[in-house]
Amino acid sequence: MLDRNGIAQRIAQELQDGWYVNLGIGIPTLVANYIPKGISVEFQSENGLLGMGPFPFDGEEDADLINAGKQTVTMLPGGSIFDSSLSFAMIRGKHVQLTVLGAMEVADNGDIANWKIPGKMVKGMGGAMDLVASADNIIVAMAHTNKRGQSKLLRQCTLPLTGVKCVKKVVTNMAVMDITPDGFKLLERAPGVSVEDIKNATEGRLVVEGEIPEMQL
Amino acid sequence: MLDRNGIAQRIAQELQDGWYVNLGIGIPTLVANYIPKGISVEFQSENGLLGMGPFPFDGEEDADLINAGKQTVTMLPGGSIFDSSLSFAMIRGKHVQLTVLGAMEVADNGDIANWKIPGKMVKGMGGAMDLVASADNIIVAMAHTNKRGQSKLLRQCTLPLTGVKCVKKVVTNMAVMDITPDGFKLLERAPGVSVEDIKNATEGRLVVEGEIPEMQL
Amino acid sequence: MNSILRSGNDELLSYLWYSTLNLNKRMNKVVKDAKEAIEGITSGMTLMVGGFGLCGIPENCISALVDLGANNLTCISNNAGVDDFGLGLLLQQKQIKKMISSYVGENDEFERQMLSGELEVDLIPQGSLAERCRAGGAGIPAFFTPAGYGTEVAFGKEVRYFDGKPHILESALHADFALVKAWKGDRFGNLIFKGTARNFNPVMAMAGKITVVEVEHLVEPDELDPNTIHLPGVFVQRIFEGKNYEKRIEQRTVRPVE
Amino acid sequence: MNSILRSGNDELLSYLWYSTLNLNKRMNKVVKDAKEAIEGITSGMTLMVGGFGLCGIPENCISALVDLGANNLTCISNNAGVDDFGLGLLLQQKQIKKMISSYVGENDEFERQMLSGELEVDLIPQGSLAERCRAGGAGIPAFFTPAGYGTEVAFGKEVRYFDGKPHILESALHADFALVKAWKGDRFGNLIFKGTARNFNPVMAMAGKITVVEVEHLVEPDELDPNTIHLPGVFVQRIFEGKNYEKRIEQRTVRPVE
Repeated sequence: MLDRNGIAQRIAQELQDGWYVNLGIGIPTLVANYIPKGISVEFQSENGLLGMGPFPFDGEEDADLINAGKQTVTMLPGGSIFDSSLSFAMIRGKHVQLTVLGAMEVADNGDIANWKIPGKMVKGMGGAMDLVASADNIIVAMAHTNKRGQSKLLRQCTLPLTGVKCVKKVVTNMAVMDITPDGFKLLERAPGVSVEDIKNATEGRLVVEGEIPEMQL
Repeated sequence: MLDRNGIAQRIAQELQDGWYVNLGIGIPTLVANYIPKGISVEFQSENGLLGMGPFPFDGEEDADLINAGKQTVTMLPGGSIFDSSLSFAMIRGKHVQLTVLGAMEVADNGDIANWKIPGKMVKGMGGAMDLVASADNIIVAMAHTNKRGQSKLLRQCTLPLTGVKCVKKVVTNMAVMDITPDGFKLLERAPGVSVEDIKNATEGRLVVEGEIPEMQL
Repeated sequence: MNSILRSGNDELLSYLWYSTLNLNKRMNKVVKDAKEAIEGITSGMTLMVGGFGLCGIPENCISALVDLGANNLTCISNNAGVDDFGLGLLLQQKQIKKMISSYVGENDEFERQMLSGELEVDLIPQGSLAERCRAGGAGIPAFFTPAGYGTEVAFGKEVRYFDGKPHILESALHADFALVKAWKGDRFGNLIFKGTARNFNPVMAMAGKITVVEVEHLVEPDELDPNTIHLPGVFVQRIFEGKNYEKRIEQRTVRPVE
Repeated sequence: MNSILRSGNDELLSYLWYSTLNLNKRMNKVVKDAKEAIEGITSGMTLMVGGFGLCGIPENCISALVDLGANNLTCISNNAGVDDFGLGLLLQQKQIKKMISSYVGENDEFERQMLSGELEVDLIPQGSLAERCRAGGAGIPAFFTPAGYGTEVAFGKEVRYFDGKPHILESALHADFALVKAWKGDRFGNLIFKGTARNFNPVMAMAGKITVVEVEHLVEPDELDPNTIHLPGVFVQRIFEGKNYEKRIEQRTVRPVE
């Protein structure tokens, strides 16, 4: 089983040189720590910046420079600042090549639910609905099961949707899967996890073809 | 009868302090010469500038600073530069209070034709269709009749339209008229022009109520 | 082509107004303070309020609005502030009837009012919110976007396919007043924003019937290069230099010194 | 609120990539010259070409396109140049099959080809042209505008009333290549335009599948203030420093010295 950093590390292998990438809050943010050598990507933050740099040193925070998680950040040379409409123009217009975000549930047709639990306080979808409806390449980073041990990879989402048929790949603590017309296609197992374990933890349709290799981290 | 400058001078009386104004090519451009004392307006050029200044002195022309008529211009302090989409955002969004433009024909319901003569080379509408469809306040500056002596103020336009029911006021070499539900409402006569002259030169419905004063220039 | 127009061409007369022009009398949108700037806001109005989180919010205008006491307000703002800052100050006074936002976490009083039904909340995807503001300012009454298709955001909205992909029709947003924060501005209303404090401020400035801007630095027009202006003054009705900016940071995050 | 996140919080690990990052290896979109920049343009393609009149046109790219000789091109450009400059050069070589523009005067060869039926022309209101380009780049497939309602521009287009006023539905424009001219740019593709040479260039840069930019000054990334960039590099695929700019003036207009 992978931990949060392991999931991030595996997702980082999907990065391609020259991509613009939007990382959601939580595990996705950690992806930035594992960019493969020789690959260079730029981070977009949907509140309005490209070329996001590391967190500032203590005392160097600028209240006028935050990321979409409202954290103080810095900028790298080559970065740029823009307003919210241009920010989502680049997202909606598919100029950002990859979005990585967390989810509560993913269905085997690519539906995703990650913003609302009926009966609980709803904080809002922020930019998630725009991101999932737009990017060609959506990777979900999440645990395979919830705290009660129930599968988060479903035949159909039970929670209100964030987007339909949009997720392309799911990386969990147990497996890497592509979304295909036949369901979750198992590509890799996490170290120490068997295909049987994954089958048991997956409620949605799971396609297992041939030998499933273990992830190389 | 007014000459071109007279028409411009009369239109200038319509200006209100603080207005942003878009002036078309020809007579409308001359309006800038007759801004009443104590009134300040800013000129918008739809290729992307506000705060347009006078033509440059010989030798000071800048190829990167032109107006919508492609003429070299200068900028005044307080001016700004923007792209074409923002330029028409301000036009379409009614942030420019007045558009003055020429016309081939105006109908008594406010229709205007000023871009195309069938059988002749068509140069295009440029920004005219956006301007007339958007601004709350459209004043047409033109001669009352064409070169063959035919009225340009019609019951219905015969040429392809630029916009429908959009003109608010027409100032010609003979008269000032508002567009009303009943047709052209005569407001003022040019010096030396009788109501009868205007009636004879107007093909569209003309509303004449009470005494019609002569323009004060 | 490339001909030089000389005297005799009557268009040349144009712009001679310039020689009689008193540059200091052109356009003055400056008001004294926040109180004067928000004059005319009354209960029941719809306001747009710029900012993302607490970054780039019109602090002075919000304070003046607390003092003014207008209530039953509909606020269009990406977020709702925190309990004791930003729009949270208006929530404390129960001045807000409805919030139109994309994300409203981090605010206990908000949560209480929302769960008790005192406060209406309309949640909109962030990109659609930004584009709907811009559309309002740009005279575009409606547009199609893929965001929200197949979700509860699409309820009751027209769906249309373009290139085989479903989109929903979203409409423009307008406001009686837009309250906006910029870094620098001049008396023409020309604005320059700083860093990510730009966010929703320019598009909301476009969409207000009356757009009020508070700036950190009110400068002379000739101090701003026309080429570098983020938002032309044509969209702005009132401007003033704000005071005592707190610029609170919501998530102060730092890295260790190596 | 306002808490300082310290070590131990694993998100803090994030951005540590930075310490191993070779800044000089990030994003390099620079190509040698116009010839390399337009590689991949083939006959029958749709191109967007920036500029208003002769102001802000991509002179180097147009020359390279004449040399390349690709024909049957559809060109989306506000104007069509003059006989011996700008897009007129492509018209002379009969490389253009169709022009999509708002105004095409001032060009005899254009007129001849149009009247003889060799050249197709699609005339679009200027504001709709700009907004359709932006929409193409912004993932907005269609929008409503009042411009052109009741005119031949509206033929075959959906009409809908908003607030009692008729609007027509206009669709996004896209191009295989967008050819754009900027003043300054860096290897990330960040662009700054100068004066009214900005015009259609930013919106067309947004809408190209491959966006090629020629700049007068190719500068190092740290020379551009992120706050002053007119168009972020994310929209740009190739950039180069152009040569021998003629910057011809179409209507040189001056005023007499008092």
